[in-house]
Amino acid sequence: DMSHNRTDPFSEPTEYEYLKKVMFEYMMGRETKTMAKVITSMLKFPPDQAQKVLEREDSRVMPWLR
Amino acid sequence: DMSHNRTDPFSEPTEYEYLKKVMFEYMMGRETKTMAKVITSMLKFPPDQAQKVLEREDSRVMPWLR
Amino acid sequence: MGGFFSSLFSGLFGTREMRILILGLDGAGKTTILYRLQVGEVVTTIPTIGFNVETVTYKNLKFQVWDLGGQTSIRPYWRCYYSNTDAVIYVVDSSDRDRMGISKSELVAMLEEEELKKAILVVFANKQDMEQAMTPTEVANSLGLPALKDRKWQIFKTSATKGTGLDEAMEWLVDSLKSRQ
Amino acid sequence: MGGFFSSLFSGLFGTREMRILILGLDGAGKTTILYRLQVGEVVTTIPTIGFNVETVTYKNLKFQVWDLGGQTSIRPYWRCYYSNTDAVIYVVDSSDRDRMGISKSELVAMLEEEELKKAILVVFANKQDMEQAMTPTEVANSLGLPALKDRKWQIFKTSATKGTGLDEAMEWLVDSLKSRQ
Ligand SMILES: Nc1nc2c(ncn2[C@@H]2O[C@H](COP(=O)(O)OP(=O)(O)OP(=O)(O)O)[C@@H](O)[C@H]2O)c(=O)[nH]1
Ligand SMILES: Nc1nc2c(ncn2[C@@H]2O[C@H](COP(=O)(O)OP(=O)(O)OP(=O)(O)O)[C@@H](O)[C@H]2O)c(=O)[nH]1
Ligand SMILES: [Mg+2]
Ligand SMILES: [Mg+2]
Repeated sequence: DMSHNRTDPFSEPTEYEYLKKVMFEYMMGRETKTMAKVITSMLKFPPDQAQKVLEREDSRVMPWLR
Repeated sequence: DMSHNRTDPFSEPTEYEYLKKVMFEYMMGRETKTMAKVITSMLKFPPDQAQKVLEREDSRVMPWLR
Repeated sequence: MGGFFSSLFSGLFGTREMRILILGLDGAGKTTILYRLQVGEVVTTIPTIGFNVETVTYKNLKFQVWDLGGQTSIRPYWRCYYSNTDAVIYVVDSSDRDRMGISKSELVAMLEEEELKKAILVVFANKQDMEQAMTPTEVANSLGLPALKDRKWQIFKTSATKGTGLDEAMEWLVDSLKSRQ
Repeated sequence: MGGFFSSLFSGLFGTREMRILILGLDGAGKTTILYRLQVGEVVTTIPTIGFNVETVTYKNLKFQVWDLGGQTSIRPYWRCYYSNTDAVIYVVDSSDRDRMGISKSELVAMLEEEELKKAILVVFANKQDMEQAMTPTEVANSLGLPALKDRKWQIFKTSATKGTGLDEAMEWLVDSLKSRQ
Protein backbone atom coordinates (compact mmCIF):
# COMPACT_ATOMS: atom_id res chain seq x y z
CA ASP A 1 0.00 0.00 0.00
CA MET A 2 1.77 3.13 -1.20
CA SER A 3 -0.93 5.50 -0.13
CA HIS A 4 0.59 6.12 3.27
CA ASN A 5 3.80 7.72 2.23
CA ARG A 6 2.44 9.57 -0.74
CA THR A 7 3.45 13.18 -0.93
CA ASP A 8 0.72 14.40 -3.22
CA PRO A 9 -2.60 15.85 -2.19
CA PHE A 10 -4.70 13.37 -4.10
CA SER A 11 -5.67 11.14 -1.23
CA GLU A 12 -9.15 11.02 -2.65
CA PRO A 13 -10.84 11.46 -6.02
CA THR A 14 -12.51 14.71 -4.93
CA GLU A 15 -9.22 16.55 -4.82
CA TYR A 16 -8.24 15.21 -8.19
CA GLU A 17 -11.53 16.36 -9.74
CA TYR A 18 -11.13 19.70 -8.06
CA LEU A 19 -7.64 20.19 -9.45
CA LYS A 20 -8.87 19.34 -12.95
CA LYS A 21 -11.68 21.86 -12.73
CA VAL A 22 -9.41 24.60 -11.44
CA MET A 23 -6.69 23.81 -14.00
CA PHE A 24 -9.19 24.02 -16.82
CA GLU A 25 -10.40 27.42 -15.69
CA TYR A 26 -6.83 28.62 -15.30
CA MET A 27 -5.84 27.41 -18.75
CA MET A 28 -8.89 29.10 -20.24
CA GLY A 29 -7.73 32.34 -18.70
CA ARG A 30 -10.54 32.76 -16.19
CA GLU A 31 -9.88 34.25 -12.75
CA THR A 32 -6.29 33.20 -13.19
CA LYS A 33 -4.96 34.81 -10.01
CA THR A 34 -7.41 32.93 -7.80
CA MET A 35 -6.93 29.71 -9.76
CA ALA A 36 -3.16 30.08 -9.48
CA LYS A 37 -3.47 30.30 -5.71
CA VAL A 38 -5.46 27.08 -5.61
CA ILE A 39 -3.07 25.26 -7.93
CA THR A 40 0.10 26.31 -6.17
CA SER A 41 -1.34 25.25 -2.84
CA MET A 42 -2.84 21.98 -4.04
CA LEU A 43 0.41 20.98 -5.69
CA LYS A 44 2.40 22.29 -2.73
CA PHE A 45 4.71 24.46 -4.79
CA PRO A 46 7.77 25.56 -2.84
CA PRO A 47 7.23 29.10 -1.52
CA ASP A 48 9.66 30.74 -3.95
CA GLN A 49 7.99 29.15 -6.97
CA ALA A 50 4.51 30.00 -5.72
CA GLN A 51 5.59 33.59 -5.27
CA LYS A 52 7.03 33.80 -8.77
CA VAL A 53 3.83 32.45 -10.24
CA LEU A 54 1.62 34.83 -8.29
CA GLU A 55 3.80 37.83 -9.10
CA ARG A 56 3.48 36.93 -12.75
CA GLU A 57 -0.29 36.81 -12.39
CA ASP A 58 -0.28 40.30 -10.89
CA SER A 59 1.71 41.62 -13.79
CA ARG A 60 -0.59 40.11 -16.38
CA VAL A 61 -3.80 41.41 -14.89
CA MET A 62 -2.84 45.02 -15.48
CA PRO A 63 -0.01 45.18 -17.99
CA TRP A 64 -0.73 48.85 -18.63
CA LEU A 65 0.33 49.78 -15.12
CA ARG A 66 3.81 48.40 -15.52
CA ASP B 1 -6.27 0.66 0.52
CA MET B 2 -7.69 3.24 -1.83
CA SER B 3 -4.83 3.11 -4.28
CA HIS B 4 -6.38 0.43 -6.44
CA ASN B 5 -9.42 2.27 -7.63
CA ARG B 6 -7.80 5.65 -7.90
CA THR B 7 -8.51 7.45 -11.11
CA ASP B 8 -5.64 9.86 -11.06
CA PRO B 9 -2.25 9.41 -12.69
CA PHE B 10 -0.26 9.82 -9.51
CA SER B 11 0.40 6.21 -8.79
CA GLU B 12 3.93 7.17 -7.90
CA PRO B 13 5.79 10.26 -6.71
CA THR B 14 7.62 10.62 -10.03
CA GLU B 15 4.45 11.60 -11.86
CA TYR B 16 3.54 14.04 -9.17
CA GLU B 17 6.95 15.72 -9.35
CA TYR B 18 6.72 15.76 -13.12
CA LEU B 19 3.33 17.45 -13.04
CA LYS B 20 4.64 20.09 -10.66
CA LYS B 21 7.60 20.84 -12.87
CA VAL B 22 5.46 21.10 -15.99
CA MET B 23 2.81 23.20 -14.24
CA PHE B 24 5.45 25.62 -13.03
CA GLU B 25 6.85 26.09 -16.53
CA TYR B 26 3.35 26.54 -17.91
CA MET B 27 2.45 29.11 -15.32
CA MET B 28 5.65 30.99 -16.00
CA GLY B 29 4.66 31.18 -19.64
CA ARG B 30 7.38 28.92 -21.02
CA GLU B 31 6.68 26.59 -23.96
CA THR B 32 3.05 26.76 -22.99
CA LYS B 33 1.70 24.76 -25.91
CA THR B 34 3.90 21.77 -25.14
CA MET B 35 3.29 22.08 -21.41
CA ALA B 36 -0.46 22.28 -22.03
CA LYS B 37 -0.29 19.00 -23.93
CA VAL B 38 1.46 17.32 -21.02
CA ILE B 39 -0.95 18.72 -18.45
CA THR B 40 -4.12 17.85 -20.32
CA SER B 41 -2.90 14.32 -20.85
CA MET B 42 -1.57 13.78 -17.32
CA LEU B 43 -4.81 15.03 -15.81
CA LYS B 44 -6.83 13.14 -18.41
CA PHE B 45 -8.89 16.12 -19.50
CA PRO B 46 -11.95 15.10 -21.50
CA PRO B 47 -11.22 15.51 -25.25
CA ASP B 48 -13.42 18.57 -25.69
CA GLN B 49 -11.74 20.40 -22.83
CA ALA B 50 -8.27 19.44 -24.02
CA GLN B 51 -9.12 20.74 -27.46
CA LYS B 52 -10.39 24.06 -26.11
CA VAL B 53 -7.23 24.51 -24.10
CA LEU B 54 -4.93 23.71 -27.01
CA GLU B 55 -6.85 25.96 -29.40
CA ARG B 56 -6.45 28.74 -26.91
CA GLU B 57 -2.70 28.10 -26.82
CA ASP B 58 -2.53 28.36 -30.60
CA SER B 59 -4.25 31.68 -30.53
CA ARG B 60 -1.93 33.12 -27.94
CA VAL B 61 1.32 32.06 -29.58
CA MET B 62 0.78 34.29 -32.58
CA PRO B 63 -1.91 36.83 -31.81
CA TRP B 64 -0.81 38.99 -34.75
CA LEU B 65 -1.89 36.33 -37.23
CA ARG B 66 -5.50 36.28 -36.07
CA MET C 1 -16.27 70.53 -7.32
CA GLY C 2 -16.45 67.78 -4.79
CA GLY C 3 -19.74 66.79 -6.35
CA PHE C 4 -18.20 66.55 -9.79
CA PHE C 5 -15.29 64.46 -8.70
CA SER C 6 -17.31 62.20 -6.48
CA SER C 7 -19.80 61.46 -9.24
CA LEU C 8 -16.94 60.89 -11.66
CA PHE C 9 -15.55 58.51 -9.12
CA SER C 10 -18.76 56.62 -8.61
CA GLY C 11 -19.13 56.52 -12.38
CA LEU C 12 -15.74 54.91 -12.73
CA PHE C 13 -15.59 52.83 -9.61
CA GLY C 14 -19.05 52.77 -8.09
CA THR C 15 -20.15 50.02 -10.45
CA ARG C 16 -17.44 47.68 -9.25
CA GLU C 17 -19.00 44.29 -8.70
CA MET C 18 -19.16 43.28 -5.07
CA ARG C 19 -17.47 39.99 -4.39
CA ILE C 20 -19.41 37.58 -2.23
CA LEU C 21 -18.44 34.09 -1.12
CA ILE C 22 -20.97 31.44 -0.13
CA LEU C 23 -19.28 29.07 2.31
CA GLY C 24 -20.40 26.27 4.60
CA LEU C 25 -20.15 22.51 5.01
CA ASP C 26 -21.07 20.14 2.18
CA GLY C 27 -24.79 19.70 1.78
CA ALA C 28 -25.67 22.90 3.64
CA GLY C 29 -27.48 24.27 0.59
CA LYS C 30 -24.94 26.71 -0.87
CA THR C 31 -25.47 25.86 -4.52
CA THR C 32 -29.23 25.79 -4.07
CA ILE C 33 -29.01 29.27 -2.59
CA LEU C 34 -26.77 30.64 -5.35
CA TYR C 35 -29.23 29.69 -8.06
CA ARG C 36 -32.25 30.73 -6.00
CA LEU C 37 -30.64 34.17 -5.87
CA GLN C 38 -29.68 34.21 -9.51
CA VAL C 39 -32.62 32.67 -11.33
CA GLY C 40 -35.21 32.53 -8.56
CA GLU C 41 -35.70 28.79 -8.88
CA VAL C 42 -34.74 25.59 -7.10
CA VAL C 43 -32.27 23.73 -9.28
CA THR C 44 -31.21 20.13 -8.89
CA THR C 45 -27.71 20.11 -7.44
CA ILE C 46 -24.85 17.68 -7.21
CA PRO C 47 -22.02 18.07 -4.70
CA THR C 48 -19.81 20.91 -5.91
CA ILE C 49 -16.30 19.75 -6.68
CA GLY C 50 -14.81 23.07 -7.55
CA PHE C 51 -16.99 26.15 -7.55
CA ASN C 52 -19.81 27.98 -9.24
CA VAL C 53 -19.48 31.66 -9.94
CA GLU C 54 -22.38 33.79 -11.13
CA THR C 55 -23.27 37.42 -11.48
CA VAL C 56 -26.27 38.27 -9.35
CA THR C 57 -28.04 41.63 -9.53
CA TYR C 58 -29.93 42.68 -6.44
CA LYS C 59 -31.44 46.11 -5.91
CA ASN C 60 -29.24 47.62 -8.60
CA LEU C 61 -26.11 46.23 -7.00
CA LYS C 62 -24.08 43.75 -8.99
CA PHE C 63 -22.51 40.88 -7.14
CA GLN C 64 -20.00 38.36 -8.28
CA VAL C 65 -21.07 35.41 -6.16
CA TRP C 66 -18.76 32.44 -5.60
CA ASP C 67 -20.22 29.20 -4.30
CA LEU C 68 -17.37 26.96 -3.19
CA GLY C 69 -17.57 23.21 -2.68
CA GLY C 70 -17.75 22.33 1.01
CA GLN C 71 -16.45 18.76 1.21
CA THR C 72 -13.80 18.14 3.85
CA SER C 73 -10.88 17.57 1.50
CA ILE C 74 -11.38 20.74 -0.50
CA ARG C 75 -12.29 23.10 2.35
CA PRO C 76 -8.60 23.95 2.90
CA TYR C 77 -8.66 25.76 -0.45
CA TRP C 78 -11.43 28.19 0.51
CA ARG C 79 -8.72 30.57 1.62
CA CYS C 80 -7.40 30.92 -1.91
CA TYR C 81 -10.60 32.81 -2.75
CA TYR C 82 -10.65 35.31 0.14
CA SER C 83 -8.83 38.23 -1.45
CA ASN C 84 -11.04 41.30 -2.12
CA THR C 85 -14.14 39.69 -0.65
CA ASP C 86 -16.83 42.12 0.52
CA ALA C 87 -19.11 39.67 2.27
CA VAL C 88 -19.40 36.02 3.23
CA ILE C 89 -22.71 34.17 3.24
CA TYR C 90 -22.13 31.31 5.66
CA VAL C 91 -24.69 28.56 5.18
CA VAL C 92 -25.57 26.08 7.92
CA ASP C 93 -27.82 23.05 7.67
CA SER C 94 -29.87 23.79 10.81
CA SER C 95 -30.97 20.17 11.03
CA ASP C 96 -27.41 18.80 11.08
CA ARG C 97 -26.82 18.99 14.83
CA ASP C 98 -23.94 16.50 14.73
CA ARG C 99 -21.77 18.70 12.57
CA MET C 100 -22.53 22.07 14.15
CA GLY C 101 -19.15 21.88 15.92
CA ILE C 102 -17.27 21.30 12.68
CA SER C 103 -19.19 24.12 11.07
CA LYS C 104 -18.15 26.38 13.93
CA SER C 105 -14.43 25.49 13.62
CA GLU C 106 -14.47 26.22 9.91
CA LEU C 107 -16.19 29.53 10.52
CA VAL C 108 -13.76 30.51 13.25
CA ALA C 109 -10.74 29.62 11.10
CA MET C 110 -12.17 31.64 8.26
CA LEU C 111 -12.83 34.74 10.33
CA GLU C 112 -9.26 34.70 11.58
CA GLU C 113 -7.94 35.33 8.10
CA GLU C 114 -6.48 38.77 7.55
CA GLU C 115 -7.93 39.02 4.05
CA LEU C 116 -11.47 38.75 5.43
CA LYS C 117 -11.00 41.27 8.20
CA LYS C 118 -13.39 43.76 6.66
CA ALA C 119 -15.86 41.30 5.18
CA ILE C 120 -19.46 41.39 6.33
CA LEU C 121 -20.84 38.09 7.63
CA VAL C 122 -24.38 36.84 6.97
CA VAL C 123 -25.25 33.45 8.39
CA PHE C 124 -28.08 31.53 6.77
CA ALA C 125 -29.63 29.11 9.26
CA ASN C 126 -30.85 27.05 6.34
CA LYS C 127 -33.28 24.11 6.01
CA GLN C 128 -35.71 25.70 8.45
CA ASP C 129 -38.44 23.66 6.76
CA MET C 130 -37.10 20.52 8.39
CA GLU C 131 -38.75 19.39 11.59
CA GLN C 132 -35.59 18.85 13.60
CA ALA C 133 -34.12 22.22 12.60
CA MET C 134 -32.42 24.26 15.29
CA THR C 135 -33.69 27.81 15.75
CA PRO C 136 -31.55 30.71 14.50
CA THR C 137 -30.71 31.56 18.11
CA GLU C 138 -29.54 28.03 18.76
CA VAL C 139 -27.49 28.06 15.59
CA ALA C 140 -25.99 31.45 16.46
CA ASN C 141 -24.97 30.20 19.88
CA SER C 142 -23.56 26.94 18.52
CA LEU C 143 -21.41 28.92 16.12
CA GLY C 144 -20.31 31.35 18.82
CA LEU C 145 -21.59 34.37 16.93
CA PRO C 146 -22.45 36.46 19.99
CA ALA C 147 -18.80 36.45 20.98
CA LEU C 148 -17.58 37.86 17.66
CA LYS C 149 -15.58 41.05 17.90
CA ASP C 150 -15.02 43.70 15.23
CA ARG C 151 -17.39 42.03 12.84
CA LYS C 152 -20.60 43.21 11.26
CA TRP C 153 -22.80 40.12 11.22
CA GLN C 154 -26.39 38.95 11.21
CA ILE C 155 -28.18 35.60 11.13
CA PHE C 156 -31.35 34.76 9.19
CA LYS C 157 -33.55 31.72 9.08
CA THR C 158 -33.91 30.47 5.54
CA SER C 159 -35.24 27.63 3.49
CA ALA C 160 -33.57 27.60 0.11
CA THR C 161 -35.95 25.00 -1.26
CA LYS C 162 -39.11 26.82 -0.08
CA GLY C 163 -37.54 30.16 -0.89
CA THR C 164 -38.23 31.72 2.50
CA GLY C 165 -36.01 34.18 4.33
CA LEU C 166 -33.64 34.86 1.46
CA ASP C 167 -35.06 38.27 0.55
CA GLU C 168 -34.84 39.53 4.07
CA ALA C 169 -31.24 38.36 4.36
CA MET C 170 -30.18 39.87 1.05
CA GLU C 171 -31.85 43.15 1.92
CA TRP C 172 -29.85 43.37 5.12
CA LEU C 173 -26.69 42.50 3.22
CA VAL C 174 -27.26 45.11 0.53
CA ASP C 175 -27.98 47.79 3.11
CA SER C 176 -24.89 46.86 5.08
CA LEU C 177 -22.69 46.95 2.01
CA LYS C 178 -24.11 50.32 0.95
CA SER C 179 -23.75 51.90 4.35
CA ARG C 180 -20.21 50.60 4.62
CA GLN C 181 -19.03 52.39 1.49
CA MET D 1 16.75 38.04 -58.11
CA GLY D 2 16.43 34.49 -56.96
CA GLY D 3 19.62 35.04 -55.03
CA PHE D 4 18.24 38.11 -53.38
CA PHE D 5 15.03 36.47 -52.32
CA SER D 6 16.66 33.28 -51.21
CA SER D 7 19.13 35.14 -49.04
CA LEU D 8 16.31 37.26 -47.69
CA PHE D 9 14.54 34.04 -46.93
CA SER D 10 17.45 32.41 -45.24
CA GLY D 11 17.93 35.64 -43.34
CA LEU D 12 14.38 35.50 -42.10
CA PHE D 13 13.84 31.80 -41.75
CA GLY D 14 17.21 30.15 -42.13
CA THR D 15 18.08 30.91 -38.55
CA ARG D 16 15.08 29.03 -37.19
CA GLU D 17 16.33 26.90 -34.34
CA MET D 18 16.24 23.22 -35.10
CA ARG D 19 14.29 21.25 -32.56
CA ILE D 20 15.96 18.10 -31.32
CA LEU D 21 14.71 15.60 -28.76
CA ILE D 22 17.00 13.35 -26.76
CA LEU D 23 15.04 10.22 -25.84
CA GLY D 24 15.85 6.82 -24.36
CA LEU D 25 15.34 4.79 -21.21
CA ASP D 26 16.20 6.16 -17.78
CA GLY D 27 19.90 6.06 -17.05
CA ALA D 28 20.92 5.79 -20.71
CA GLY D 29 22.95 8.99 -20.46
CA LYS D 30 20.65 11.59 -22.06
CA THR D 31 21.28 14.41 -19.61
CA THR D 32 25.01 13.71 -19.59
CA ILE D 33 24.97 13.98 -23.38
CA LEU D 34 22.95 17.21 -23.42
CA TYR D 35 25.46 19.02 -21.23
CA ARG D 36 28.45 17.44 -22.98
CA LEU D 37 27.09 18.99 -26.15
CA GLN D 38 26.29 22.31 -24.58
CA VAL D 39 29.19 23.03 -22.24
CA GLY D 40 31.65 20.31 -23.29
CA GLU D 41 31.87 18.87 -19.81
CA VAL D 42 30.63 15.90 -17.82
CA VAL D 43 28.14 17.17 -15.26
CA THR D 44 26.81 15.27 -12.29
CA THR D 45 23.25 14.23 -13.06
CA ILE D 46 20.22 13.13 -11.13
CA PRO D 47 17.32 11.29 -12.75
CA THR D 48 15.37 13.80 -14.81
CA ILE D 49 11.82 14.21 -13.57
CA GLY D 50 10.59 16.59 -16.18
CA PHE D 51 13.00 17.82 -18.83
CA ASN D 52 16.00 19.94 -19.57
CA VAL D 53 15.96 22.25 -22.54
CA GLU D 54 19.05 24.07 -23.77
CA THR D 55 20.20 25.97 -26.80
CA VAL D 56 23.16 24.24 -28.41
CA THR D 57 25.15 25.79 -31.24
CA TYR D 58 27.00 23.39 -33.50
CA LYS D 59 28.70 24.35 -36.74
CA ASN D 60 26.73 27.60 -36.95
CA LEU D 61 23.44 25.77 -36.56
CA LYS D 62 21.34 26.56 -33.56
CA PHE D 63 19.49 23.73 -31.88
CA GLN D 64 16.86 23.78 -29.22
CA VAL D 65 17.64 20.50 -27.53
CA TRP D 66 15.11 18.81 -25.25
CA ASP D 67 16.27 16.08 -22.91
CA LEU D 68 13.21 14.28 -21.53
CA GLY D 69 13.14 12.12 -18.43
CA GLY D 70 13.09 8.43 -19.32
CA GLN D 71 11.54 6.72 -16.28
CA THR D 72 8.75 4.28 -17.05
CA SER D 73 5.91 6.31 -15.59
CA ILE D 74 6.72 9.49 -17.46
CA ARG D 75 7.66 7.97 -20.83
CA PRO D 76 4.02 8.12 -21.99
CA TYR D 77 4.34 11.91 -22.07
CA TRP D 78 7.24 11.99 -24.56
CA ARG D 79 4.64 12.26 -27.29
CA CYS D 80 3.52 15.65 -26.05
CA TYR D 81 6.87 17.03 -27.20
CA TYR D 82 6.96 15.59 -30.74
CA SER D 83 5.44 18.46 -32.69
CA ASN D 84 7.87 20.29 -35.02
CA THR D 85 10.78 18.02 -34.13
CA ASP D 86 13.58 17.90 -36.71
CA ALA D 87 15.62 15.07 -35.23
CA VAL D 88 15.61 12.55 -32.43
CA ILE D 89 18.76 11.47 -30.65
CA TYR D 90 17.88 8.07 -29.25
CA VAL D 91 20.27 7.06 -26.48
CA VAL D 92 20.86 3.45 -25.49
CA ASP D 93 22.89 2.13 -22.58
CA SER D 94 24.85 -0.46 -24.59
CA SER D 95 25.69 -2.39 -21.44
CA ASP D 96 22.05 -2.79 -20.37
CA ARG D 97 21.30 -5.99 -22.29
CA ASP D 98 18.26 -6.84 -20.17
CA ARG D 99 16.36 -3.76 -21.20
CA MET D 100 17.29 -3.69 -24.88
CA GLY D 101 13.82 -5.12 -25.66
CA ILE D 102 12.05 -2.36 -23.75
CA SER D 103 14.23 0.22 -25.44
CA LYS D 104 13.22 -1.24 -28.80
CA SER D 105 9.47 -1.11 -28.01
CA GLU D 106 9.71 2.52 -26.95
CA LEU D 107 11.64 3.36 -30.12
CA VAL D 108 9.15 1.55 -32.33
CA ALA D 109 6.17 3.26 -30.68
CA MET D 110 7.86 6.60 -31.12
CA LEU D 111 8.65 6.12 -34.79
CA GLU D 112 5.04 5.23 -35.49
CA GLU D 113 3.91 8.70 -34.51
CA GLU D 114 2.74 10.88 -37.38
CA GLU D 115 4.35 13.99 -35.95
CA LEU D 116 7.80 12.40 -36.18
CA LYS D 117 7.39 11.09 -39.71
CA LYS D 118 10.01 13.43 -41.12
CA ALA D 119 12.34 13.46 -38.14
CA ILE D 120 15.90 12.22 -38.61
CA LEU D 121 16.99 9.49 -36.21
CA VAL D 122 20.46 9.25 -34.66
CA VAL D 123 21.03 6.40 -32.26
CA PHE D 124 23.78 6.77 -29.71
CA ALA D 125 25.05 3.35 -28.63
CA ASN D 126 26.26 4.91 -25.41
CA LYS D 127 28.48 3.70 -22.55
CA GLN D 128 30.91 2.09 -24.98
CA ASP D 129 33.56 2.45 -22.29
CA MET D 130 31.92 -0.32 -20.30
CA GLU D 131 33.36 -3.79 -20.65
CA GLN D 132 30.11 -5.61 -21.24
CA ALA D 133 28.90 -3.07 -23.84
CA MET D 134 27.22 -4.43 -26.96
CA THR D 135 28.73 -3.31 -30.26
CA PRO D 136 26.85 -0.72 -32.36
CA THR D 137 25.90 -3.47 -34.80
CA GLU D 138 24.47 -5.60 -32.01
CA VAL D 139 22.57 -2.60 -30.67
CA ALA D 140 21.26 -1.73 -34.14
CA ASN D 141 20.01 -5.27 -34.64
CA SER D 142 18.43 -5.45 -31.19
CA LEU D 143 16.54 -2.25 -31.92
CA GLY D 144 15.48 -3.48 -35.35
CA LEU D 145 17.06 -0.51 -37.10
CA PRO D 146 17.94 -2.35 -40.35
CA ALA D 147 14.23 -2.99 -40.93
CA LEU D 148 13.25 0.69 -40.73
CA LYS D 149 11.46 2.07 -43.75
CA ASP D 150 11.23 5.69 -44.90
CA ARG D 151 13.57 6.87 -42.21
CA LYS D 152 16.92 8.59 -42.41
CA TRP D 153 18.91 7.07 -39.58
CA GLN D 154 22.42 6.30 -38.37
CA ILE D 155 23.97 4.73 -35.29
CA PHE D 156 27.17 5.85 -33.53
CA LYS D 157 29.16 4.42 -30.69
CA THR D 158 29.58 6.95 -27.94
CA SER D 159 30.79 7.40 -24.43
CA ALA D 160 29.28 10.51 -22.95
CA THR D 161 31.54 10.39 -19.91
CA LYS D 162 34.76 9.91 -21.94
CA GLY D 163 33.47 12.27 -24.61
CA THR D 164 34.11 9.90 -27.50
CA GLY D 165 31.98 9.55 -30.61
CA LEU D 166 29.80 12.60 -29.99
CA ASP D 167 31.50 14.85 -32.54
CA GLU D 168 31.20 12.31 -35.29
CA ALA D 169 27.52 11.76 -34.52
CA MET D 170 26.72 15.47 -34.39
CA GLU D 171 28.58 16.06 -37.62
CA TRP D 172 26.46 13.46 -39.38
CA LEU D 173 23.32 14.98 -37.86
CA VAL D 174 24.18 18.51 -38.94
CA ASP D 175 24.99 17.38 -42.48
CA SER D 176 21.73 15.44 -42.66
CA LEU D 177 19.70 18.36 -41.43
CA LYS D 178 21.39 20.72 -43.88
CA SER D 179 20.96 18.44 -46.87
CA ARG D 180 17.34 17.86 -45.97
CA GLN D 181 16.41 21.50 -46.14
N1 LIG E 1 -35.17 20.51 3.11
C1 LIG E 1 -34.29 21.34 2.58
N2 LIG E 1 -33.34 20.89 1.75
C2 LIG E 1 -32.45 21.78 1.23
C3 LIG E 1 -32.50 23.14 1.53
N3 LIG E 1 -31.49 23.77 0.87
C4 LIG E 1 -30.86 22.81 0.17
N4 LIG E 1 -31.43 21.62 0.38
C5 LIG E 1 -31.05 20.33 -0.19
O1 LIG E 1 -29.80 19.93 0.38
C6 LIG E 1 -29.05 19.18 -0.57
C7 LIG E 1 -27.67 19.80 -0.74
O2 LIG E 1 -27.81 21.09 -1.30
P1 LIG E 1 -26.63 21.78 -2.13
O3 LIG E 1 -27.08 23.16 -2.48
O4 LIG E 1 -26.16 20.92 -3.24
O5 LIG E 1 -25.51 21.82 -1.01
P2 LIG E 1 -24.06 22.52 -1.06
O6 LIG E 1 -23.92 23.32 0.18
O7 LIG E 1 -23.88 23.21 -2.34
O8 LIG E 1 -23.07 21.24 -0.96
P3 LIG E 1 -21.59 21.07 -1.55
O9 LIG E 1 -21.62 21.51 -2.97
O10 LIG E 1 -21.24 19.63 -1.41
O11 LIG E 1 -20.68 21.91 -0.70
C8 LIG E 1 -29.85 19.19 -1.87
O12 LIG E 1 -30.58 18.01 -1.96
C9 LIG E 1 -30.79 20.38 -1.69
O13 LIG E 1 -31.99 20.25 -2.41
C10 LIG E 1 -33.51 23.60 2.43
O14 LIG E 1 -33.61 24.76 2.77
N5 LIG E 1 -34.37 22.65 2.92
N1 LIG F 1 30.24 4.51 -17.96
C1 LIG F 1 29.43 5.43 -18.50
N2 LIG F 1 28.50 6.02 -17.74
C2 LIG F 1 27.71 6.96 -18.33
C3 LIG F 1 27.83 7.30 -19.69
N3 LIG F 1 26.90 8.25 -19.96
C4 LIG F 1 26.22 8.48 -18.81
N4 LIG F 1 26.71 7.70 -17.82
C5 LIG F 1 26.27 7.65 -16.45
O1 LIG F 1 24.98 7.06 -16.40
C6 LIG F 1 24.21 7.62 -15.34
C7 LIG F 1 22.90 8.14 -15.85
O2 LIG F 1 23.14 9.22 -16.74
P1 LIG F 1 22.04 10.35 -17.03
O3 LIG F 1 22.62 11.25 -18.07
O4 LIG F 1 21.57 10.98 -15.79
O5 LIG F 1 20.88 9.44 -17.62
P2 LIG F 1 19.48 9.91 -18.28
O6 LIG F 1 19.35 9.18 -19.57
O7 LIG F 1 19.42 11.38 -18.33
O8 LIG F 1 18.41 9.30 -17.24
P3 LIG F 1 16.93 9.87 -16.87
O9 LIG F 1 17.08 11.32 -16.61
O10 LIG F 1 16.48 9.11 -15.67
O11 LIG F 1 16.07 9.55 -18.05
C8 LIG F 1 25.07 8.71 -14.71
O12 LIG F 1 25.73 8.20 -13.59
C9 LIG F 1 26.08 9.02 -15.81
O13 LIG F 1 27.30 9.52 -15.33
C10 LIG F 1 28.83 6.64 -20.45
O14 LIG F 1 29.00 6.87 -21.64
N5 LIG F 1 29.60 5.70 -19.81
MG1 LIG G 1 -22.63 22.96 -3.90
MG1 LIG H 1 18.20 12.74 -17.43
